[in-house]
Amino acid sequence: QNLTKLRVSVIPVLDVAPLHAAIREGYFAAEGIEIDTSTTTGGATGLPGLIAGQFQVTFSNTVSILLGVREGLDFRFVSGASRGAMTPPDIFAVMAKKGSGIRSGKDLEGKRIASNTRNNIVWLRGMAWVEKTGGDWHRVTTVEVPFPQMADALAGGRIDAAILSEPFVAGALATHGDTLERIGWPISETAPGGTNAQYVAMKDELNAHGEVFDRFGRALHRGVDWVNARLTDPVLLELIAGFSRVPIERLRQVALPAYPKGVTPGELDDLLVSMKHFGMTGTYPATSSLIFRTAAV
Amino acid sequence: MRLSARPSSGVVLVACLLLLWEVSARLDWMHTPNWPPLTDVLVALAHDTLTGELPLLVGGTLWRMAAGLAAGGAAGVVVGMLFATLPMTARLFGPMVELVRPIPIPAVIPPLVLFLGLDNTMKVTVVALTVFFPVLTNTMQGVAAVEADTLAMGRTFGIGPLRRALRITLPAVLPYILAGFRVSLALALVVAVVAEMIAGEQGIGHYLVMMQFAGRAPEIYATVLVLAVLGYGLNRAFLVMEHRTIHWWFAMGRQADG
Amino acid sequence: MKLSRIWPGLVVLALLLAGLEAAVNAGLIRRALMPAPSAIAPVLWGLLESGEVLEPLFATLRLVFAGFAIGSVLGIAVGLAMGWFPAAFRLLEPLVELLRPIPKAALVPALMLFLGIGETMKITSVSLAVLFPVLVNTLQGVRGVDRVMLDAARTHGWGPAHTLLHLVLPAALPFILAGMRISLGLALVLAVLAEMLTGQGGLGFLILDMQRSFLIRQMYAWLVILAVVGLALNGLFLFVERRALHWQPALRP
Amino acid sequence: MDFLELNAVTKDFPSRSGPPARVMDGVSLAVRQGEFMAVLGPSGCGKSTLLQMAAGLLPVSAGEVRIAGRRISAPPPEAVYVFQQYTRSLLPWRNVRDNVGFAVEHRLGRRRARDVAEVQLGQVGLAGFGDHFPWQLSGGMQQRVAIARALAAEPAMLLMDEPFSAVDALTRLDLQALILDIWTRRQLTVLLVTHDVEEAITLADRIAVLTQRPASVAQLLEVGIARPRDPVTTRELPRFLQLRHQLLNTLLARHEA
Amino acid sequence: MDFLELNAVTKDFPSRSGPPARVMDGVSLAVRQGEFMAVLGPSGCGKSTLLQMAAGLLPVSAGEVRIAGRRISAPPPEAVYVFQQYTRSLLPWRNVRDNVGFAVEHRLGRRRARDVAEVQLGQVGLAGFGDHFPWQLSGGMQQRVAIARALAAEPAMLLMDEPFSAVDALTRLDLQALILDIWTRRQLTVLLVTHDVEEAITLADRIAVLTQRPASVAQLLEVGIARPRDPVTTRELPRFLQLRHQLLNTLLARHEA
Ligand SMILES: Nc1ncnc2c1ncn2[C@@H]1O[C@H](COP(=O)(O)OP(=O)(O)OP(=O)(O)O)[C@@H](O)[C@H]1O
Ligand SMILES: Nc1ncnc2c1ncn2[C@@H]1O[C@H](COP(=O)(O)OP(=O)(O)OP(=O)(O)O)[C@@H](O)[C@H]1O
Ligand SMILES: [Mg+2]
Ligand SMILES: [Mg+2]
Repeated sequence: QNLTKLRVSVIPVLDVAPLHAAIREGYFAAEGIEIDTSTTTGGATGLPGLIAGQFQVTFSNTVSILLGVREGLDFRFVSGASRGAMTPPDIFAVMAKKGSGIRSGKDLEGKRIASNTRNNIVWLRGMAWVEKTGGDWHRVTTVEVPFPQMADALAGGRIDAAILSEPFVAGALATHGDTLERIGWPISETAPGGTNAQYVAMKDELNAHGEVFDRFGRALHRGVDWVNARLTDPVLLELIAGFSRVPIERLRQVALPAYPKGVTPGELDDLLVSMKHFGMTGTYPATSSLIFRTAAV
Repeated sequence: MRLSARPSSGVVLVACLLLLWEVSARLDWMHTPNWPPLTDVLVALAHDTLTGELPLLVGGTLWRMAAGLAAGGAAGVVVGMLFATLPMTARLFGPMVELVRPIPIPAVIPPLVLFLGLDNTMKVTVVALTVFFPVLTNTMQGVAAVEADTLAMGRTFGIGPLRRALRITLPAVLPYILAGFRVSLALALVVAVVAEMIAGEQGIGHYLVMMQFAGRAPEIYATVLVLAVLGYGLNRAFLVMEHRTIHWWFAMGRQADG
Repeated sequence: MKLSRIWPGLVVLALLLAGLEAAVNAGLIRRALMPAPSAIAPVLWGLLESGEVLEPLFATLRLVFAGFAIGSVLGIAVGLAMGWFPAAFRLLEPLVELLRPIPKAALVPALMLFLGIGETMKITSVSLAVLFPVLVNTLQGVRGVDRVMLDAARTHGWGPAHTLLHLVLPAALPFILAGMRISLGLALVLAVLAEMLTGQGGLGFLILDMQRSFLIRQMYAWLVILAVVGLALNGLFLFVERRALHWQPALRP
Repeated sequence: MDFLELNAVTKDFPSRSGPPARVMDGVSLAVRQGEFMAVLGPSGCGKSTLLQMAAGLLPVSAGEVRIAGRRISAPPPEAVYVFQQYTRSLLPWRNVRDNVGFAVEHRLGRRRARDVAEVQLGQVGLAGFGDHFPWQLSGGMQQRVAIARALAAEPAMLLMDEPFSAVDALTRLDLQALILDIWTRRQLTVLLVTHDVEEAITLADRIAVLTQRPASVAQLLEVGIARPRDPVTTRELPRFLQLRHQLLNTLLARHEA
Repeated sequence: MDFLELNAVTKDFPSRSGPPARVMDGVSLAVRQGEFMAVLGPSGCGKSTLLQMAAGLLPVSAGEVRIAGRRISAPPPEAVYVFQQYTRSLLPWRNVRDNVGFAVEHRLGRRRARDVAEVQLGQVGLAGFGDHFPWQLSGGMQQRVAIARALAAEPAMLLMDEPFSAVDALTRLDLQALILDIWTRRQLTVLLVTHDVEEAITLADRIAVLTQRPASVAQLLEVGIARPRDPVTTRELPRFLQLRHQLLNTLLARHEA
């Protein structure tokens, strides 16, 4: 049997659980597809790799994708990947030192907040939270700190607050629980159920081999079903521990995202409003034109 | 430099520092789980070595490093000989080389990813690019240092230009070339790891970043240990190889540098 | 260098740019990956003209110079000590040999832990990258000081301190400066890398940030600036080196 | 019959600024077949330049060089040049045998070159040293290797540029005896450049003295001491002392001026 | 009165494998105040080793070295060593004046060292060359700088290790005359190591000939040629030729053996 090879760029985070589930459960093989994942540790190389033809599909946060689209790159959504929850706990959290008196965006004015990078979804949600809680985001200094170093930096007083994503939130609470606390839920407080990340492919590829991506979508979505059916089941955590290398005891404390199958113009439009508000201005094409049929569910 | 067999004061110092590491971590002086005791690090190291994961990753990294070293080194020698023997080529292409030389490798990786992707091609290229410049410089320096008398000697016996280049210039320049390689060796390892850290699911660099993401401090420091030992061993092995290849150079009393 | 010597190279460079331009215009290279030089040039000019280039440039340069200065001074001091005092050599040699080959980039997480994320961490990592080549070269230079020269100092009754300062140091200077020149390049690399890892400005951060935001023309513009900075630093150092080592055979007028 | 002829040879070196520097101005000199000629002259006058032109290693600016009647412009097969610094002319990565073989291996191949080398090493008293590397030998032995290599090429003429100046005084006496011996046995033509007046008188049939730059031939003396000459006792002969006195005074006067 | 005494001096060098190598075995030698003594001996016999021990640069393994009656173990202020390799003993980053000042600047400071240097440069015929760098001078001039430096320290004794072996034959005659002149004017004690038999006879009052390794004193000859001696004409005297013959035969015989 001749399998079609697809190379997919992923990040070792909770959001890609369905992809790994679909691989492990043989859903891709059943569709005649062999998936070769390439784990990179930031979206920074995933999307360029897609443009350069290294990957057929890339998992990336929505902000980065839309920034590429703004610059004229033909990314098309082929599947949804993750969304924030409607109510806490979120997959993101704003954290501060206990007893520092910092409770809101207002308190952070003139202070330093850490984000893993600027101009991505984590930062955007963080800034939205700052504004929502009464702060002027222009007056808050963003410092780039890699996720793994955030908890130490915060506990050491080198930054005043940090926007973390899971599983680093759980990690920070586990190791620095006595000194650090969560002060905000950036998604559910500013845009409940807001979009987080998607799978994209290049328009030309989709035009040429749309049928392959149909099969890809079907298999991936069976993976989504598999995961959604086991949100409280330890086997899901074992799966995640396997590909992310995060110790399973830590994963038990982690808040999981919602795993959607599709992408809606509405969620993208909402995000675009927010992006433009926070400085990522420019002209973006109509979001509905960006959604491939496999994501239109 | 020779590591003495007897436990010198230096070995004692290293041991003391390692002990300080262990104690400071056990007593949690740093108040963080990201400063694991040495023993935990060694356990993690042993575990991932026994599962075969680390050896495989290290092998991959070394392979890429070696390929880059070979490609970049060969290019450096050829271009260096060309630049040194045909001054016009140096004048034509020298400025281009000089403009590319100072660009820090981490800065080249993003655009290179665009052209070469994330896999071996890109990483080997990045390593080759790093190796190219020191070898080039040293080769040119070496060719310039070949005594005019030595070449004239070849001419007086009626030996043609190609044979002179192969039998006189090349062996005479070899010590310089090898010195360039030795400088490059350390850089090549660093750059291979950095490239793996930035892009692609490969090698020890990727393992390092994965473990950083997963918050596994012992594995992180295990990687640092592996790299230290690897670098040390590579340098050592190269020295031995160098002494074999150009024994005459050392016998003539020239000091090994670095 | 005289203009007559470099113009052939400049012509080649111009031809290369023209070729690139043509290749991009002919669609041989994707504009999304490599914009035409003519598209980068205005961006570059804009950065220069508006003075936007200055702040990140100075941030990076400050980092490079601070790290370079600290690393060099430390490297020279330790190298002199190890070369001149056998006890210091025995004490420090194994440590140096073990620390030297560790890729400094791999130490950044540990440095972040001990030194945080600010300037201190960045300067330290740059200093570390600078330290070892300077140290090793200094050591070699000291050990390579001609025995005859040392004996000459002894027969004329020089003491150890006077000899170290007025004989060993100048004699080792060519090696020390060679090490420093290598280190200057490494300092720039590490500065850029540190900025990429904990970006808050500087050229390294900008290049990565532009790439992440798909502002490819801007990225190349900053890359060109970086290359020129590297070239200028190296040129500056060569100039200083020539002055300091005017007595060396290769540099004699 | 003249074996080597320099006819009105002029040599200019291009200089960075200004007109080319004239180092040699219309020098004519003829060395007869089988003759041993020495060249003396103040430092920097152009002795090495002259020898290199005779060896075809350096082009003349005007005039011509003839060897065996043929006008030459590249190193001719008849003549081999022996360099002053043995450390630079021997290849340190080759053992002694292969260094000597180097002279002929491009013609005969490595195997046969080695056989030739062994024979030549015997002739210079180095049989059994073939496996040594040059830097394992004393300076005098190294210079012997260089001479063996030159002889391996079976030249009709040896051009030697201060071949003994880098060895100690005793070794120099040895090598002088060796050269005299080989010259007699092989009936070579020799042109020897030297700084050492005693050496020139001890070895040569005729001595050419060059003037300060631009060089021309100031004197051409017939030595006229019977052969064989012993390096030690020859120096006690009245003719030797007279020639020595004369040459030294000429040279020292020039030197001082 | 004996100014320098070596009493039963033995020197062993540690060797990597096996027992230490004995280079010198119970050598006793005394140089009188104001005397000019030359040391001859086959290559590698230990001449430099002997001189370095006399200069306090190398410790003795057994026996003792006395200078002006004092037993020494470090370089004594009375004696200065002049090195064979002028290129290596001068500091290339200092101009000639500061190279000569080198001898005294640690005692007098740079300013006054410069004044001393100017005077000494005049004495060796290099007045006006103070601003040059060593590599801008000819070999003979460089060796003069080294001599001026040694003289600047105002030593009672000069220890010279083949100081003229690296310069050409004519320059060597110049330097020999210079040393003789300074020796006469300053009433120095000189111990000179050389390879060159002629040089030893021309310069010295007495000549010590060392044996092959392990070195001991084979002969101690009185030269007995009247002073002042001219480097050119001295060599034509019968006594010179006789001594030369005798020394060469001794050395060559040893050398051959
Ligand atoms: N390539 C060159 N360019 C310019 N001038 C040169 C060059 N080669 C030699 N000369 C000059 O030509 C002159 C003669 O040089 P040459 O080496 O022949 O002298 P020499 O008589 O052999 O001296 P020595 O006795 O010191 O060996 C010197 O004054 C030298 O400066
Ligand atoms: N540091 C050392 N270790 C071991 N052997 C040494 C050392 N220094 C010198 N020797 C040996 O001691 C012997 C005497 O050396 P020295 O340099 O004194 O000889 P020399 O008579 O000055 O020779 P030359 O005439 O060649 O200058 C030599 O055989 C040499 O190999
Ligand atoms: Mg010459
Ligand atoms: Mg000696």
